[in-house]
Amino acid sequence: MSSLLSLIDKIVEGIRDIPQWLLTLLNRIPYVELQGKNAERAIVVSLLSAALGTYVLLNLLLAPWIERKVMARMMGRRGPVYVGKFGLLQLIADIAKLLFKEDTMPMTADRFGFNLSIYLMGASTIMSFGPLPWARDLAGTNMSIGLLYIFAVFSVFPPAMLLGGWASNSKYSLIGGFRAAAQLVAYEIPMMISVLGVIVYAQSFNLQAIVEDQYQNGWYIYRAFPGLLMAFVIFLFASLAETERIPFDIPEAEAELVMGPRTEFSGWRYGIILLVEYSHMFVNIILVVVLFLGGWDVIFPFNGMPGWLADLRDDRLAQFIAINIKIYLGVFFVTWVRTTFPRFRIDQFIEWGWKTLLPLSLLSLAIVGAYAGLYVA
Amino acid sequence: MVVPLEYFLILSSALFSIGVFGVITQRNAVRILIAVELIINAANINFVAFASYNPVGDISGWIFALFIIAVAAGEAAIGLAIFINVFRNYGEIDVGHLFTLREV
Amino acid sequence: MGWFLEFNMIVIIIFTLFMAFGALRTDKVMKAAAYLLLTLWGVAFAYLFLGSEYVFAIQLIVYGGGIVVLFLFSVLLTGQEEFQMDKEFVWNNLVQILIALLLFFTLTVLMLDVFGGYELTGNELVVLNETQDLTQTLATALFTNYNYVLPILGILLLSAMLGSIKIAIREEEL
Amino acid sequence: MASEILLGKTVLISPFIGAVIVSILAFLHYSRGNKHEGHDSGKHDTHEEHTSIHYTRFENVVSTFGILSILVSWLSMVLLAINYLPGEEHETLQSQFGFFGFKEGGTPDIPFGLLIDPLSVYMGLIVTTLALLIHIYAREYMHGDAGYSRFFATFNFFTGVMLTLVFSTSFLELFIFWELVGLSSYLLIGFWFYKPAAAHAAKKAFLYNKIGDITLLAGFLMLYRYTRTLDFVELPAKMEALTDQQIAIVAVLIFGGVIGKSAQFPLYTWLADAMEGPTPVSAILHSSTMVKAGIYMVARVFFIYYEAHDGHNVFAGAEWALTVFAWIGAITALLAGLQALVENEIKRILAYSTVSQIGYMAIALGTGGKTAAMFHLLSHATFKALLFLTAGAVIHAVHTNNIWEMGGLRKKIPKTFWPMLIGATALAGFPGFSGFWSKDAVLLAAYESKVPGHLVIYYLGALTAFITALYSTRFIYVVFFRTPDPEHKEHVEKAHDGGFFLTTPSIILGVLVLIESILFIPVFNFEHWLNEILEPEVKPEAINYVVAGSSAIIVLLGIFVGLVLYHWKPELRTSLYNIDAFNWIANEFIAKRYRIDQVLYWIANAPVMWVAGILQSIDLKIIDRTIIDTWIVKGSLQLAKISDVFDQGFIDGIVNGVWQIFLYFGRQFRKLQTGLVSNYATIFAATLVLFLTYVNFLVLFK
Repeated sequence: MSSLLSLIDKIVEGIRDIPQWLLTLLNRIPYVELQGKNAERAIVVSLLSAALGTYVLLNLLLAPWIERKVMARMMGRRGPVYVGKFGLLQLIADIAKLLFKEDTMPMTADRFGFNLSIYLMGASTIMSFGPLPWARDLAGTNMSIGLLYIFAVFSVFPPAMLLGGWASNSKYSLIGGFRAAAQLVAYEIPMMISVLGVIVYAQSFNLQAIVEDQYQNGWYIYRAFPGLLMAFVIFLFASLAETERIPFDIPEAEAELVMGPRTEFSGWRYGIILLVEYSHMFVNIILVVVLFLGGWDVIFPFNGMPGWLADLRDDRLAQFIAINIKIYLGVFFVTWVRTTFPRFRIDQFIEWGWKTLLPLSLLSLAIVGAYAGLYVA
Repeated sequence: MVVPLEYFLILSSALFSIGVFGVITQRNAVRILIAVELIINAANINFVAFASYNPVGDISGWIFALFIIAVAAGEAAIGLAIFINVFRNYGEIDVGHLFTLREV
Repeated sequence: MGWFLEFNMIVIIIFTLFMAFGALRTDKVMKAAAYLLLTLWGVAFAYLFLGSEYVFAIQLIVYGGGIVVLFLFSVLLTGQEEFQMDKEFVWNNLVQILIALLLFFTLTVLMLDVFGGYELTGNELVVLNETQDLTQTLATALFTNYNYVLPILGILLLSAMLGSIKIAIREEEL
Repeated sequence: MASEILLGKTVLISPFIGAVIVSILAFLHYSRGNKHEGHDSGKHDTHEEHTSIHYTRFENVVSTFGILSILVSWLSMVLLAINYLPGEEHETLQSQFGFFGFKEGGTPDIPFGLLIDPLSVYMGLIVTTLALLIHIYAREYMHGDAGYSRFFATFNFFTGVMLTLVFSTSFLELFIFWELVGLSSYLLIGFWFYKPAAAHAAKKAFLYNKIGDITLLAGFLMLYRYTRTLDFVELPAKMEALTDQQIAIVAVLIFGGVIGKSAQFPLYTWLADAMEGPTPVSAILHSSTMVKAGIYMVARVFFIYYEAHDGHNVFAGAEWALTVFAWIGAITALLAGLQALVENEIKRILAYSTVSQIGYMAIALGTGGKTAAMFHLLSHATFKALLFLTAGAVIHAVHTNNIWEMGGLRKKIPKTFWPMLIGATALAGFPGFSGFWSKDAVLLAAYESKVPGHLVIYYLGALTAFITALYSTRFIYVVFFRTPDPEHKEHVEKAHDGGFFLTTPSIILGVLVLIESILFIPVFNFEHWLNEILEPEVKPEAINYVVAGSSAIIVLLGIFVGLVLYHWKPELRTSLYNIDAFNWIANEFIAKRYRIDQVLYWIANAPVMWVAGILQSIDLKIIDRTIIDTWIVKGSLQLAKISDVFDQGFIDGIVNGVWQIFLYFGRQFRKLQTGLVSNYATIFAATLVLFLTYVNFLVLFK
């Protein structure tokens, strides 16, 4: 009894410290990194973080435009041209259109699940921006489990897809949800295992530390050959499957399932789904870049590097530009793949994930382990 | 300490009670399993909390929590497999109707 | 200083318990699983507040990504779309509620009496901070003191996987 | 040297190898599921009439290996003899294969090996020759028997054992093979073990032999006690150190062994019963070799009785023992001869004859005639084996043992008749035949010895010679010349000679007897040669024409009397039997073996039975009635009643109460088992609440 009373006392005592709560908020919110304890720096850092978030979102607007333009060029079209210069504002127009559309929900849909799946996906996507490194010491948060954290927040996708598909009360949605969940689960595991090789080398989950190791000792894509190269291919492949991009967009195969689990979503909900898809793709591309292609490293280290290049490597702006270039090359690559390949069949694809990619990833991990063992020895 | 230990204790005991309540009231086997997962999580919270509040800095409780999560995953997999099999054999998984063990 | 965090914690506690209760009282098993997912997220945030970010991540990956999907799949496979709650109030229900309340009461009293009033002394928690990499400490402990537990756990999970496959698969599929 | 040792080893080992091969063959044969092909009966009545014999393949193989092994043994024996006997110096060769024990100092104690000296070579030659011929004989004789392979295996085993006995180099080795000879004798007498008579005879032979064996064992153990060695090579030198008393004990005890094995006076009845075995067995074991083992053994250890350096000097201690032995030999010769006179079964006649002739050898040994004994052993072995083989052929021809069921077989079985006639003539001691010369040597030894009462022994021997001639005439006449009785005419008419293997050995033996007869004529000095190689230290005696002439007259008289009684005046025999006293003596006393078995029964069995009867009555009347019936039974009945009450009331009450309690609670608890998970979980949770409440109280009010 006495402890209960003291608990209440403590709560009441805590209310008196209201002036302090803002600083504590900044200090304790997971996504904001604070170096030092003083308020000014805290405010600067949080502003920087906010700027980074804005930057990412802007990029998210830019990426679809690039994709559409590239795709159109590959198909012999011109792409968006009317809104803004080169159709740059096309996506903003699209968002505005989606926002002003009528918000419909099927009468037989399960309201709770229908909304929850959208919230879960959106929240997890936004959360995953946190630990992404943009340059040395430039990240939303320098958390020690960064990579694991991204996987953790992404792991909500399968249930969210399944829930959304089920809650729509439509057979297309349900089947699409099933397919999405199955595909996500099937490709999540080889993806994680292929990442383990990188972690063995970096000895950290911290994305900054991973990039720093590549900056010092060389990019992972050519280290522990061919273990990490295999891991890179597997990771690239699995991340394409994870993001359900064409040609792996089996859950939403238009010819079969209309729009898959998103069939019944419209209006702003559909806008969020688009945002989530693109940001998911974007984060995965950044992960590929960070894990295997040196992240913000300008060029891989080699002997006899000229001085100006070494200075450039240390320059944060150069690093920032470098990673952006890599990311947009990745976007270009993804678009290229999208326009080039036809869609897979669901059973073959799942089977391929479990029976080929998983053993291959284990093999790559074994090779990396052997290298690491030799290195330690 | 910023957050007192009592919060976690109350959270875990409440979660545990809710889990037990679920186990004793629910008739759908999947829901019973859900309630069991709640109980396991309640225990896990205690493990992690006591490890975090350990003045010596021993984090064995976290490791225990990790192991418990892994074992719980296996338990859930087997339990659900059993339920699928039960459903296949009896056409339902309502434990109120599955009393083959009872004396007739 | 810690008021805001305590407030957040209280919010998380209420959220978690509400979702846990929802998992039991909702009308559809599918939604129960969704509620379970939210409960697990709440518990995961509690871990975050306890400074154990690694456990937080594992909780989300394994529980949120693994077990809940498993639940959802098995709910759909067992055709438990509709679930009729026992609406009528029976004496049995009263007893059960009473037992649950008594359990909560006794457990809380016991916990608070025995463990209440602890202050963190040696282990200054830095939540999600790189200055003190608790993950490394955790990994060191895992691969030194608990060296033998990991392989045993692997074997256990493997046998559980094979066992559940054997149980769930149809005879003619074998 | 070395070649002789090697030959000796071959002689010994070859029969054993034959036995092993035959056993393996039989094992392979029967383990492949082959049934016994022959009839299970030892009687040859069931033999089908046949003129040609069809051996089975198995029989061919088994007999071939059996005979081959003996042939190898015989050949090596002959080679050994050729190498050894004509040599200038008959040195004693000893090859020690191993040792039975160690002295305290660590030097080898009792050797196990091969002793080659003239005596063993002489005896080994007899044994192998007879064994070979009888093996050949057995090939046909045992044809169709179920135990064909068993017979050959055992027979080979016996041959090997007998040869090893002959070549033994120490007393202990000799005794071991002495016992093994007894074992093979037991096995072969009881060859048709399903016949009660055969089984009984085997047991009887074994037990009677055992009496002698025990005394022999005691004897040589005493010898070991006194001399600390049992080596035949070392022993003679040590004998002179013994006192008279010690020599007397050893001598008498060793004679006991001879009495058992060689069937002397009180213990000779087993030999007649042993005729239940197959005829080859009777021929080799119970006439020519095994029963001679005792004689051979005494000859081998003759140094116990006579000083080694001067064969005429008797040890003072052994004098008495020798006298007793000579007297026993004489009595045995006479009694067994008389018995042969009244016996009707042909093999038993020959068996008693054997006993009688061994008695002669005992006389010879007892009166100091080692050479005479071995001489008679040779001649007797030859003609008695011949007689047994031909007797077997006769039985084979007419399917009966009784001589009165035969008659007039002279024309029917000429190949059997002539050898048998030669053998019987030799047995009777017809002047000029081998038996005459050897018997003469024995009688001469008795006549000229210094044993007290040697003349009486001589007269008894002469009387026995008369009786021998008489019964020889009797059975030859009855079997071959007499007109058969009308009721037996049929099978006599059907009688015919046996096959090649059945007749050839007898013919060979007949020829051998004739050769011996010629060889034994004093002109050829065989006896002197024998004397020289066997006991060079003894001067040979010149032939005594008084003894020789008188024995010739006696023999001729015996043959004459026999012809009178059975041919010319058969009614004389009838009138003799009409005399009550004669009839009683012949039929009730002599034919019943002088009641020796009964006497032995009174001596050995009756006291035991009497004591056993007393003990039985004590057991029945005192222990059973008083102690057990009154005290123990009634006491335990009372105890049982008490414990019954205790058991029924108390223990059963507890047991029943326990199950009733469990049943009651089980019925109560069963109501909890609703089969509903929720109920179980509710109970569980409620219990948890109670427990936590209790812990709470503990914590709050500590």
